[in-house]
Amino acid sequence: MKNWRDFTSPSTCLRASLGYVPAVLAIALVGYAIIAGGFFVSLTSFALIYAIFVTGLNIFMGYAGQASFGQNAFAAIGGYTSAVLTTAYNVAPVPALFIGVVAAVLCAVLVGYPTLRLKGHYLAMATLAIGLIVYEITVEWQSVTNGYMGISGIPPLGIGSFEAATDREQLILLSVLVALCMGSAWLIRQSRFGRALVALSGSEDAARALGIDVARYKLAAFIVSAVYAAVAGSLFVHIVGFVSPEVFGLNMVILGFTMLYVGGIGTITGPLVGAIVINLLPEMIRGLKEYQDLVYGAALILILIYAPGGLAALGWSKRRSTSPATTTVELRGARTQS
Amino acid sequence: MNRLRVENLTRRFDGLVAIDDVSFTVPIEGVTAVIGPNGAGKTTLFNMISGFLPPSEGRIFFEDESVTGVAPERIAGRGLVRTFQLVQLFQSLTVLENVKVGRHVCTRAGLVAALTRPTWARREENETERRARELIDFVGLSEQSDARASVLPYGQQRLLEIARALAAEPKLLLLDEPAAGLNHDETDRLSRIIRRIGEHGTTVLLIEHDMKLVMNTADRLVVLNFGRKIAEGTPDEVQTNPEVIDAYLGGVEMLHG
Amino acid sequence: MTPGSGTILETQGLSARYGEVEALRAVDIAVTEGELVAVLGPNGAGKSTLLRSIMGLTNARGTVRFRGRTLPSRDPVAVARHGIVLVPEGRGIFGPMSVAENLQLGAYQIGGRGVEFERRRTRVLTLFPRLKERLGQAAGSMSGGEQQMLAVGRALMADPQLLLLDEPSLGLAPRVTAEILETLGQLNREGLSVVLVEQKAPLALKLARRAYIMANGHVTAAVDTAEIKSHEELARFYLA
Amino acid sequence: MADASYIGQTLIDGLSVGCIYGLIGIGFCVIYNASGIVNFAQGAFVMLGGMVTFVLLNTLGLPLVAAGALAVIAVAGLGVVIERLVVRPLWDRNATMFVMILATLAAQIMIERTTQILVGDQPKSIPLFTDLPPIRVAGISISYQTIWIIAVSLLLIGLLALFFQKTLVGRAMRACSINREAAALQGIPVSRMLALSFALSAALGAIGGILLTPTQFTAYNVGTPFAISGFIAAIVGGFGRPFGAFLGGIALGLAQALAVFALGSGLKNVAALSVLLVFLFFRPSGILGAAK
Repeated sequence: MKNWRDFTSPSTCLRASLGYVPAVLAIALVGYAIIAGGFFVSLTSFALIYAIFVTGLNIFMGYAGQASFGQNAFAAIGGYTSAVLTTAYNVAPVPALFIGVVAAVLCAVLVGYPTLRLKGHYLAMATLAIGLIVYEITVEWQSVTNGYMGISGIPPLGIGSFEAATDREQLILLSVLVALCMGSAWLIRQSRFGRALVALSGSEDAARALGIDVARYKLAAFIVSAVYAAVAGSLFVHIVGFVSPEVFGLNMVILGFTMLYVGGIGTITGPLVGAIVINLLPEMIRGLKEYQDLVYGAALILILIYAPGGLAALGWSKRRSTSPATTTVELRGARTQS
Repeated sequence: MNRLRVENLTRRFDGLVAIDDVSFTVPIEGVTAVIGPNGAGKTTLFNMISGFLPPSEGRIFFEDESVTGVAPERIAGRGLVRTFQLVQLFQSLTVLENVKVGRHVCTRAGLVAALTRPTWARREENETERRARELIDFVGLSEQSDARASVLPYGQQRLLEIARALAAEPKLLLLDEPAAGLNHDETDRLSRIIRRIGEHGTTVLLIEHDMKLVMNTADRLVVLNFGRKIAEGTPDEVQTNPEVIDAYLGGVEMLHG
Repeated sequence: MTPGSGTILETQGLSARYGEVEALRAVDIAVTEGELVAVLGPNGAGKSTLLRSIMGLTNARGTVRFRGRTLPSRDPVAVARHGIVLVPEGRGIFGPMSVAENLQLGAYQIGGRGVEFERRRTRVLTLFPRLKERLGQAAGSMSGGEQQMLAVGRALMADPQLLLLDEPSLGLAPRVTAEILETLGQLNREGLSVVLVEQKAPLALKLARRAYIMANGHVTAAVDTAEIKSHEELARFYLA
Repeated sequence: MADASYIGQTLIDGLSVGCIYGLIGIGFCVIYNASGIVNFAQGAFVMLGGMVTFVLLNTLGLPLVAAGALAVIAVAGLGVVIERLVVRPLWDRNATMFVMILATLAAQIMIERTTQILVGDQPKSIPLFTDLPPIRVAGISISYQTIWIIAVSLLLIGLLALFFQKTLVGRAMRACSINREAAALQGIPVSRMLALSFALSAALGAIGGILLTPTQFTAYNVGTPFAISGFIAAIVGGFGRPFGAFLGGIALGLAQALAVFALGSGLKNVAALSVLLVFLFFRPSGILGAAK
């Protein structure tokens, strides 16, 4: 994370260190939940699952600068594959998870390949559509998904004879997985691959001029984000033991974006911080739960308007120059310079 | 052999001819500049050479191989790298990372290597880092190497963009108005850097308005006006060419006549 | 031909930047009522930015006063409603729309109809008879010169107090340019105040009595055009 | 067993729902042309058209015509509110398209939830405009509502064509879509045009919703599928071409009807997505080619 920041002045250095505070607090909270157990555990479990989901979104959006509004589809594919395979076909959770991931990847290729070479709103709408389609399939394909009733009796996660049956074991397992997922995201960000993603989000033209196959890298990032979403979906059904179409609705997407913006888009720990804040807040404030989607929708809009870099970036990240004049000159440059 | 050969290149936009039957060659040695008044078609020419715009007619040869209609990223892979008129840095990357991205075509680690970090990939990354730091030194940005590109003053952004392009070890470097927006000192410095790039075996082709820079750095000039080539030659030859002066100032006969 | 006594337009400390590039650095100019002033200078000198900043199309700092009143910044619609019209570089005509529609939109502020509208339209079609033959044609299908005439004609439909022109000669053959500038001279003689930005100085110098020379975002000189006699003197500004 | 009249029936149904998709698609184009924004809250307007009409009918006991007209006005007003509160601030700061889409999507979710909280999540319906038995032509039964849908859609298309071709404001909106800066330089109030485009497209969506609700139903969450269908219609028609979008809507409606005919009704949105992907793959510029 260090080289993301500008360390030229002591004050930015101090503020950058302060940037670690939420992450440290988040990790401390997870630790506390593991030790204390009880009420915090299920809450923290959801937060951790969302952290994985949002980390995937972050790779596609925070790094590559693209947006997918259908990540819930991949979560649903992962979740339902796990649910169906483990309950109806007695497949073990881990292979089921892998099959779900493969299905999500295939779906991502099918949607991403034609749309990622086109202008952004095609991708946006195609991804939104895929979220809806998968939702409809989960409702309509009753013989497999049991429609609105959903599937229950999904076994807890386990490898071989070990089963993470207690809350605490599950939480420890999730913590390890979150660490793995975030570690992978960090490795990606530090690599040639990750740099190419951030580069194309900065300027597609410049990236192409330096030999980066932009369409291919976007597709790769889309697939990676789908993998994360599928893993999150699969973990979710194992932790809860139940799945229904509503679990992976459109509000999951909005929630994911809100977490990403609250935690800090493009950062490694942002998804974890955002997921924990957004999951804990409704529990802290009485009555918020019912209006949750409303509040988060409004919060997201306000953040987009007033803190486009995300709440975490408030105050210490230099904004990209998006002043009107810059855009004007770019327009003019495109049109009249020759 | 020459580095670049452009044959009868033409580009039309909705009936408007931006580049009209232009041919020229860029030799392997030295710095060649394309000059011409506003609207002469210089950037259109660059966009075609670098693959961002398909020509309507004509062909482009890079080291005697046709690159007409080849995608920009493939052209870059062959060793032809460009910069942009309005600096196009990767704003959220650091100075060092920007230059590292420039090494893209010289390296091959992908997603799997990123996650598994095999020895060869680590070695490759170390080499990338070393080369990137060298180039940052070369353009004099060592002190800012960990700063985000977006916080650099404009002059330094220009230099960074050039360092990033050099990281790809190009055989031919296309610079689109490198001095635009620079002050006199910065222009002087840039001109020295361009000379040194040219002396180190990289062919340089640049578009420029700043006459001072062109006269100081270019070995050869190609002059465009209304999309046509009206002159080419050494700076001295071109400077005294009446047609060139005319192109820059407009209808002289109207002043006198 | 005598210019009016008052100042119609005045800029003070007008500066603008595009990101990190300083395109306009503390520019002061003044235009007298009824005057035609040229702004000259090489490419990238900041001429277009000056006009755009006057219109409020940039994030410029500094003040622009129109007949003593400070114009709003960053609100081109409001500036246009003061009676200042810019014919932008590249003309900005509405290509897919007909010539007649383009002209009508120029008179948007008076509702695009009525006696006054007809009067203005007749005047524009008299000034540019070539447009009359092409009223129903898509504007984008006309030649560059005709498009430029339409752009000026459309600006005149707003009955401007002050006309700003950005490189009307760009991409045009000399004869067409001469025709357009001729009309411009006529309008100016009828009392219209004009600021003309040109890279091709001789054209502008023929019309203007006064010129500002710009380079690198600054006004480097304000000259009486009568003083620039030779080609060589001019060349100094450009190729030096 | 399927016979010719059954296919004919299917096509008529596809045509009528296609008209609605077309109206929504036009809504997308109108906003896109005025601002370059793709408004994902479009589906909420469709849902609200039916929903507000339902509420006005049942709480105030207004006649259908009055309730419908008020609903259209209210939804158009909401369109302007979204433009002012959500889109304009982002537009002023030159936000990226993704941010714009995300914000309008968040607005859509907020509208949905508010509706859910206010009227519950049970499906609602409004009475047929003309409650008479369907007309039978050559074995095909055509309901009066189908006739209403097609007739009103065609009327709206005609009015829109007149508006954009003949009125000064309509021409000014076209001018804004061609070159916003040049329009501003002529003193055309571009920001008001943006608000107007939201009002217009919200009204179109609402009318579509009102027309369709008697034959189907409306609930807080019906908007998004309609938005997607409308968007597909816009793409098939060549994004930014309002009348292309209408044709695209009809094409999509027919394709969907045939898919339902062949595969069963559960998969009609799957069919729509397939149409989208096929178009994106083979002809992203639409049937007629993209605008500009």
